[in-house]
Amino acid sequence: MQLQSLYQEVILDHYRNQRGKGLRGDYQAESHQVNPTCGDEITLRAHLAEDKKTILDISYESTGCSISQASASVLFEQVKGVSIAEFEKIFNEYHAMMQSQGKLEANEDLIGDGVAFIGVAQYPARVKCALLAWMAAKDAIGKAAL
Amino acid sequence: MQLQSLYQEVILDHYRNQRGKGLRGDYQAESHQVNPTCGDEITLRAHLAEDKKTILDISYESTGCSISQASASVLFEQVKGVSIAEFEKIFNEYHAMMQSQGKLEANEDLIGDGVAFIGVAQYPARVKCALLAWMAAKDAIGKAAL
Amino acid sequence: MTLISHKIALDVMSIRRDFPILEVKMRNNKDLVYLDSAATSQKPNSVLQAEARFYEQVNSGVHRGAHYLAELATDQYETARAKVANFVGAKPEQLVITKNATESLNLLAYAFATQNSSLLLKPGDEILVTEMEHHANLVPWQQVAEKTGAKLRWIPITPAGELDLSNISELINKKTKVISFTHMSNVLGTITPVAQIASLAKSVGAKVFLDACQSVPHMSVDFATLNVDAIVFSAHKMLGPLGVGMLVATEELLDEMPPFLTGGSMIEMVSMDKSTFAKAPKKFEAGTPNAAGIVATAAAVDYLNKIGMNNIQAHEEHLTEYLLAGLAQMPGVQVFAPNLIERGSPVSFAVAGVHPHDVGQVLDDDGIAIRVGHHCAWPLMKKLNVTATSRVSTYLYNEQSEIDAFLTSLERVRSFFGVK
Amino acid sequence: MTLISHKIALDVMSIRRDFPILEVKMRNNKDLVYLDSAATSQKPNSVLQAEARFYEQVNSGVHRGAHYLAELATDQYETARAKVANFVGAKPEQLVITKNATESLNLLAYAFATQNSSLLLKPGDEILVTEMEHHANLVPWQQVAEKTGAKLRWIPITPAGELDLSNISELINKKTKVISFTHMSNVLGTITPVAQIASLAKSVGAKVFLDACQSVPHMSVDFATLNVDAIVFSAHKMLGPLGVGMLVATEELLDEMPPFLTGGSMIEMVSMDKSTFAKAPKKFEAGTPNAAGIVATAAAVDYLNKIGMNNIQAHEEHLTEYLLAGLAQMPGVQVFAPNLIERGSPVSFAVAGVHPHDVGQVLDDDGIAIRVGHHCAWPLMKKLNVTATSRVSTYLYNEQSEIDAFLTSLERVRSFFGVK
Ligand SMILES: Cc1ncc(COP(=O)(O)O)c(C=O)c1O
Ligand SMILES: Cc1ncc(COP(=O)(O)O)c(C=O)c1O
Repeated sequence: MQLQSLYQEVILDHYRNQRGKGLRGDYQAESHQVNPTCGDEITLRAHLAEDKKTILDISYESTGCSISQASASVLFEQVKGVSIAEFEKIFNEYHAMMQSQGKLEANEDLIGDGVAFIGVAQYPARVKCALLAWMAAKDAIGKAAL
Repeated sequence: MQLQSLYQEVILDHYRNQRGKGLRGDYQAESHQVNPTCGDEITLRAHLAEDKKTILDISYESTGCSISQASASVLFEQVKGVSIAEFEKIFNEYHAMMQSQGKLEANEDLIGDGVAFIGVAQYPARVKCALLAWMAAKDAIGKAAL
Repeated sequence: MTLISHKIALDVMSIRRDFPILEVKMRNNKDLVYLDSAATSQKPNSVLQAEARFYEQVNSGVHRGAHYLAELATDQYETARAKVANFVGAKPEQLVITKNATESLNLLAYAFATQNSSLLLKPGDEILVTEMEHHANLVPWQQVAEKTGAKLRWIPITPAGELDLSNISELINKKTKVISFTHMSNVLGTITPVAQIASLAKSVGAKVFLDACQSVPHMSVDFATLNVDAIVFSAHKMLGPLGVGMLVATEELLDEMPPFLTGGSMIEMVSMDKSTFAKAPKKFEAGTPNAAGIVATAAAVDYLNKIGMNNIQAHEEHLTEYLLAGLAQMPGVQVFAPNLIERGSPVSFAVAGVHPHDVGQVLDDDGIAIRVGHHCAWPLMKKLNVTATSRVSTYLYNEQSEIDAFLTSLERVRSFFGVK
Repeated sequence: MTLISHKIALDVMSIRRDFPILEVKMRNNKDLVYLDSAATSQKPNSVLQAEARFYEQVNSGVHRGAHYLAELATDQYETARAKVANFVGAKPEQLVITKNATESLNLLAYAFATQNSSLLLKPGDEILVTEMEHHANLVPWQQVAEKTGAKLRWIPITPAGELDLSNISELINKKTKVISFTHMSNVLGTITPVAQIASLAKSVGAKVFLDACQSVPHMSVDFATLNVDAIVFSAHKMLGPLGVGMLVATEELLDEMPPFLTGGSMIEMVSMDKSTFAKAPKKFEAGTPNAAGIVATAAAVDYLNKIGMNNIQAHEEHLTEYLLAGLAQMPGVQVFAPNLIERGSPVSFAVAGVHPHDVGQVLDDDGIAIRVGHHCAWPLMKKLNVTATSRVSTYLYNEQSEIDAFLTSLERVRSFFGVK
């Protein structure tokens, strides 16, 4: 059944228990992203180490559907504590999977629970939901690293 | 054959020998009309009697196709010397025939050789040609009678 | 589930046979239940055939050629214009053909923001819209305000989603130059009090424009008696093709408005440094027109006339009543609906604890197409305190059993996401 | 009458079977000889079917809905955009879909005449066009000049109908901000020296726009190597449907241009007093788009690609050569033609003593559709010292025997009106 492949248990779990949610005071840059088709929003903060090489924290506040909420939670789990170089790899892997129309199996070592979003990639209208937080992260981390 | 019913001999004759052509100095009002689809033009002058009730002369200069040229010539013949009230009747008769898609037989006593234009009324794209001079006359006479 | 017994005025079964898309299978081979007609309607065969026939039999340059095909094409174009104009109680000369209602609204707005226009607004002038406008009837006026220094004001809405007219005599005042508002909300189905607003507008000399995108397809609209200066609507929401919009306006207004798009067919004379323009409606129809599109729109009008606008409206009223009753029995569902007896078919709602996107996804899995999102009415969403809603909208081809299917699927939404 | 022997590159007989209108009978039951493709082309079955199939299988709100139909429709819309962009050597993001080339040109022109635009012209700036522009590429620039105080200048043409470049280094100078000119004259078939003008334009920092309405349908055009900032063309002249125009532009230009039509689908965020806008191309596609139209345009591109643009061009070159040779032998006929080896298929001429309207009428009586009039190029007519011309224009479905039929009928014109 397609619906279960879209809404995998992992996704619903992240949706119900969002990891890392809430805006925290320590950060160097913030990004605000909107999905213009549905009005969903996220504000996301990137907190880097002093050498600007490691992501100490990602904090965020968001409203949106299960997919966008869950993907923010997964993002937090995968990205907190990694280097920026590592983040690029993770981001690219996740992004490529989301653009693949569900054809590209992604590397779980890189994106963790993110692999559960492969079903979402088969629904073009929902891809934006699954990318909203990730785009915000890319933007905020990019600005913080300047 | 349809072509002959469009280009009746009377029309071709008026086209080759245009009656009353040329702009004459005596006039009270002038009208300039253009057919925006083909660029044909006419400048037409109305010369009324002092009581503003009789059309003493219609003079005109024009470039255009056989239909527009011939219709100016017929207009001159029918309208020179008549009263404005009579002109209204003639105009309305000719105009109604041209709008009838060739269905309305017009009164020859009123529009003279104008009846030959009934074939033109079957060609919507040419109706404008057959009306150009007549619209100019209506405009110029209207202004002259003010 | 039969909540209301009602004699259906339309032979929906036979209507459905005219719409080939209703046979198409959705995901999982489910039947299509199309409940998104407020976004765009489906098209009957007669409309598709009219469009194809134009290309197969008469296609050529309208209003430019003098040959036989051009004559036939021009005749079909103008006959179609007359038919569509007549459908809304207007004269052919009052109907400008555009590409969609959005272009029609921009064409109107342009007249108030361009130099050399007698309608140009100045600082201090006021433009009045409402809080429930579609972006198409809001953003162009924001642009006019920005360009001219005029002030954009709006009629607020009540919590129930009706226009709040408590302050209307202040909102419509001597500075008001334009009032542009929706005839029927595409989100809530609210029908607005046109007569009242139009007469107040006339008393202060303001121009009044009606966004009739949702009304013209679903009820009988008569421009001649509406007492407004212009209405706009789109063919694609009334069984017609994409790519055709309408602006119907009084001759006085059309005369006063400057041309918008310029180029071929809208001119009187052109020289290198100067041009003069044709009379309306041609003045506003620059370039090669979508003649096949308006001919197909006329076929849509024929279809609607054959069924009868009053029958269509009665049918939708029944479906809407049935739908509202069904939703009222559903726990955790909040309906955003005006307290009006006469209302349109769009119905917006929220399911507590489930985002509209997720609502729509489950319904979609059952072959049911509804619209989720802000419906191009973002300010209204803010007012309703949501980011988005789910919306059901019906048309002449919908059956009561489709509402049942929708309600059943909505129960699945709640169980799928485990909300009570 | 066989003046030139030539191996025809196309299987015209089989191409003709794809175009249903070519079977239609004209006045007096005559066969149709369609020689007016520069006005609008005829459409093959595959294009009509693509348009109908959209409505029968996927019709729904593009880029707005989240349900299955909307997903399919959006996918078809964007796939079609990519295909059409690719056809002219552009990227999908560089293609803005409009209703016709006229709208595309107005959209470009608007950017130079609106406040808050970084491209806004000021008094003293210069806009350069040519004396042989279609009204669509002249009147919008006149409007820009009138609104901004910029000066409209033009490249004159030689008596033979080519661009007169003798003064070009003065015409293109530091004040020149926009150069907009035709790639191929719709009246004379003249192909203009794009590379030369574009490189002069770039040297002074002017933006260069090409009206490719007549070139894109008839020859291979590659935006990537043209060295211009934008090109415009219309689907209906390239076997596609009415109601679809294209603007192809560099991303830098699109980014710099302000939105033109505003409303739904082109926004990023909207509140009552302020809106922000999406990125191009969506920024320029307000309202419900003509998705069926662009999908049908993609089918037209498929058809053209299948035949091959080079083959089409070679075929038209042959027909044009044959036509010009025939006209040269006809007493009392004056051809308005550039002295160019590479030229397009529109051929204008005059018959001494017979007005073009009358020429066209006799031809029409024989089933032959040509265009008579000013061809929306009034200033060019003045330059040629005529009020109008007669124009023949061919396309891939025309046969040599149709040129013969035309020439025979032209003899009848002369005998009918008794000119020698
Ligand atoms: C050279 C040229 N430019 C512009 C146009 C305008 O195209 P459209 O009428 O499709 O907007 C045409 C055709 O009419 C043309 O031939
Ligand atoms: C109320 C209302 N106004 C305007 C529009 C815009 O119509 P279109 O997108 O056809 O231009 C719509 C539909 O999208 C609508 O529902």
